[in-house]
Formats: sequence, structure tokens, C-alpha cells
Amino acid sequence: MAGSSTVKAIEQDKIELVRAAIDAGALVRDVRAGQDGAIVTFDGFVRNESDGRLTSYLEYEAYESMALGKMKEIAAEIHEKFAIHRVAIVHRLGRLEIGETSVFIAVSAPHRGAAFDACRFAIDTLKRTVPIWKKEYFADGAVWADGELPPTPPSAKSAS
Amino acid sequence: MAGSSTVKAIEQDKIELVRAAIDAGALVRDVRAGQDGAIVTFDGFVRNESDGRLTSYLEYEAYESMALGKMKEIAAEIHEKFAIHRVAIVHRLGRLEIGETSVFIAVSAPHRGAAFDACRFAIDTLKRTVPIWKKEYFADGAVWADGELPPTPPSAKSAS
Amino acid sequence: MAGAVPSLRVKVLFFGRLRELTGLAEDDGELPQGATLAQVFERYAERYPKLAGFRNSMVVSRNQEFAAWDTRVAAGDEIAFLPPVSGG
Amino acid sequence: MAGAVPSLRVKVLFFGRLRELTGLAEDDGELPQGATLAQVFERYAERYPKLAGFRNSMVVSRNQEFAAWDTRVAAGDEIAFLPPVSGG
Repeated sequence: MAGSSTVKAIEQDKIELVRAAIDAGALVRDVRAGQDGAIVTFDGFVRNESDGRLTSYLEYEAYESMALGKMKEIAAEIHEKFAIHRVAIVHRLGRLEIGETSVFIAVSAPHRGAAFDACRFAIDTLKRTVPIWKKEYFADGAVWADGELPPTPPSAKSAS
Repeated sequence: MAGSSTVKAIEQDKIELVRAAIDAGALVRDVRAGQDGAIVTFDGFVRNESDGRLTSYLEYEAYESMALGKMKEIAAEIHEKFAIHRVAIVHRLGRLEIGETSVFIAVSAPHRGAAFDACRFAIDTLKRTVPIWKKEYFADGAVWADGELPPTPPSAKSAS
Repeated sequence: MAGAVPSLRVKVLFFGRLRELTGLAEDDGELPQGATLAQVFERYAERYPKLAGFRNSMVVSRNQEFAAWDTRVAAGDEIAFLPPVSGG
Repeated sequence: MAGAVPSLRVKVLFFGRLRELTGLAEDDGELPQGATLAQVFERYAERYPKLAGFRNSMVVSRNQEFAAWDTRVAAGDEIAFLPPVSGG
């Protein structure tokens, strides 16, 4: 993939944090183009239970500027790793009800293998590295969801 | 997965051959339920080129009754293999223009790994085993697309 | 085929390039008892010589299940000759 | 902190349960030259003792990049203390 085509592809990507409902159909149309033949999407939405407890609703908060930066890094990384065309990665913040989409990822590619691999890599990496936090509200209280510790450089000394 | 829950799940699945445009949004709504948290979709659509030649349009034909049977077998198989909830597998037949969806698969699951694995298994298996054929029309002629030979039993004698 | 060997009737279907090649989508075949799917194919390859070249790039189904070529046919079977599939 | 050792000013952010625990979303910190991110954390752990117990279940970022705890801070840095992430 030449540098200029990568840059062009990234400009066409849609990487966003939003507070309103995510319009999956519009994002799929954004990534769809005539030279593609495959789109794989991942839609993550609010389950009605968590570890057997009935969920009332969720609240997501983010370190917004850093989260957006990390999401853009993921998009750049999958363009580099996989033969894909366009990417949409959108995460919603604030209060979400049961069944509402919290994250939507769409990846278009000429061939399906790259689209599957890139979409999965994107959501797996998002869940490990993007500074977003979910608080689960139940009838009798609320808890911060268990999460993952992002990988960090081992030592500033060895890095410099 | 108990027998009764598998049967129930399969009854809720949507396995179809259609001749009109596929409504992906409606299929995603069909597979979406409160106990899930993830939906993975695969959208296969008509590319504008094939091996460097500009495509005008495609025509799909099927051995319809067998194709539908094989698509239902795929749905049953992914329910057995993966911890998923509902499945939609729809293939369109007849004339398709550039950009139109030929096949759409949606899989819902409580967790994303199973949804990814099942969706990919479904499209990979469909392309190898479902008796559907694609003819590609170009400005200067038409060709049957290269395909894959479905696996067959080696010998009736050893099988009986 | 009528005569000493009792015969059976089957439905035979052709798809994709095989349908184009034979000009035949569906045919009612009459076969000797004990015929295999391979023998059904040979019958049509005699009638449509171009078919013969496709023997190794096709599969056959019997009653909507992929089948081995040495499978024996039974009365009322639905037999189909299928080129490599290219759906999706 | 004022006096012989020259000091530098940084912005410090807390998120998720760390924000709830400190009641602090954002703070302007003044630190001695040469301070590391670990030392910044220790400062706040003294002020909010409950923070100390989270030292091994959090990460720190400097200017929106995950950073090692022995990284030295510079004037104007944006430092954030981040619990395990749970987006998606």
C-alpha cells in the first residue's frame, strides 16, 4: 500500500465519539464503494444482564481527546496490516439503554478475509487500549465494569 | 446447548433466497435481542471489476431447494459449534447491479468471539457448499465465475 | 433400455455452464436397475459430447445431497450435475 | 515545593473510579523539576489515601500516550490516571 493511498483511505474513514444514537446504516454506506466486495461490521450493544444481574442502563465516559486519538491509531494500524478500503469506528458516550449500540465498526475490503480480520482486530484493540469506561446501573446500585489494563511501555529509561 | 433451545433458536433464524434487494437493516433487527451484546454481519456485494475487467452486472442462479437446505444446514452447524443466539443468511438470485448485496449474514451472540467465528464460518462454508452460480457480464461478453468444488463423499461403498 | 433389464425413472437436473452446454435444465431419465451416478453421467456425455470434459470439474447430487459417483440410483431420485459453486 | 528546587506546573486528570474516589476530575499540579509520574501519583495518594490501593490496577498517560511510571514530567504536561478500560 503506497503512502498516498493510505493517507487518502484514512481521510475517508469515519472515527467518532458521539452522544446520540449511532446510525449503523449510514456508516455502512460511508465505507461502501464500487471497488469493494465485502463489508464486515461489528455492533456492540447493551445487554440486559451482567453476571446474572439485570442491568437498568449503562453510562460510558471517556478521556475524549486521547480516546479519539487511540481510535484513529487503530484505523491507521488496520490500514497498514490488512488489505482493506475504508473504516468506520464510532463509540457512543453518556447514558445508554438496553439494546442500544455502544460501539459500531464497519470495514470494507475487496475480499472478505481482510475485512473480517481488520474488524476483529479493531474491536479487540479498542477494548484493550481506548480510554473509555463503562458504569453499569442495576436496580440496587452501580458498579464500574471490570476492564483491561492497556499495555504500557515497561520503563522510560530503556525507551530513551 | 440443549436440544430444545437449539430448535427454538433455529426457528427464529431467517434463511432465505430472494429476488429483490436485501434489506440488511431489517435482518439485523431480526437477530437482535436483549440477551445479546454483539452482532457481526457480512455483506457481500457486486464489485465493479473482476480480474481487472470492468463488470457490467451479474446473474446468480441456484439449485434453489438444495441451496436453501444447505443454507439451513450451515445455520444449524454454527448453532452447534458456537455460542450464538440468532442467525440470518439471505442470498439474492437473478440480475444484480454493481454495489448491490448478493449475500448478507448476521449473527448475534452474547459475546463477540462467537459472533465473529460463526459469521466467518457461515460465509466460508456457503461459498464452498451451497449450489449457487454466478455469471459475470462484461461489455464484451459473459463468463461463469470460477468456483469451488463442494466436498463429496469419497465412495458410496465405504459409506454403506 | 426396455427389455430384459428392468428400468427405473429419475429426474436429472443441469445447472450453470452444464445447463448452457446441454441446453437442458431438466430431463426425465430412464435407467437400468443398478445404474450408478457415473453411468447416468456417461449416458448424457454420449448425447452431449462436450459434457465429458467437465467430468473432473463438477460434482453430482442425489436427492439434494452431494453424492459419490459410484452411488446407485433408485426410482424417483432427483439427480443434479453441478459445476463448481460460486455463490456469495 | 517552592524554594531551592525549581518547580513545574502540570495538568492532572482522573477518570472512572479514580475520579469518583478523589472527587477530582482535573487538577493543576506543581511539582519539583525531575519528578517522575510515580512521584506525581504518590503526591495524590498522600492526599487521597484510598488511591494507593489502586496503584497496580491502573495505568498513567502523559500527553495522551500511555507512559512508564518512571517517565519524568515536563512543564505543561497533561497527566492522566486511568483505571482498566472497559469501552466497547
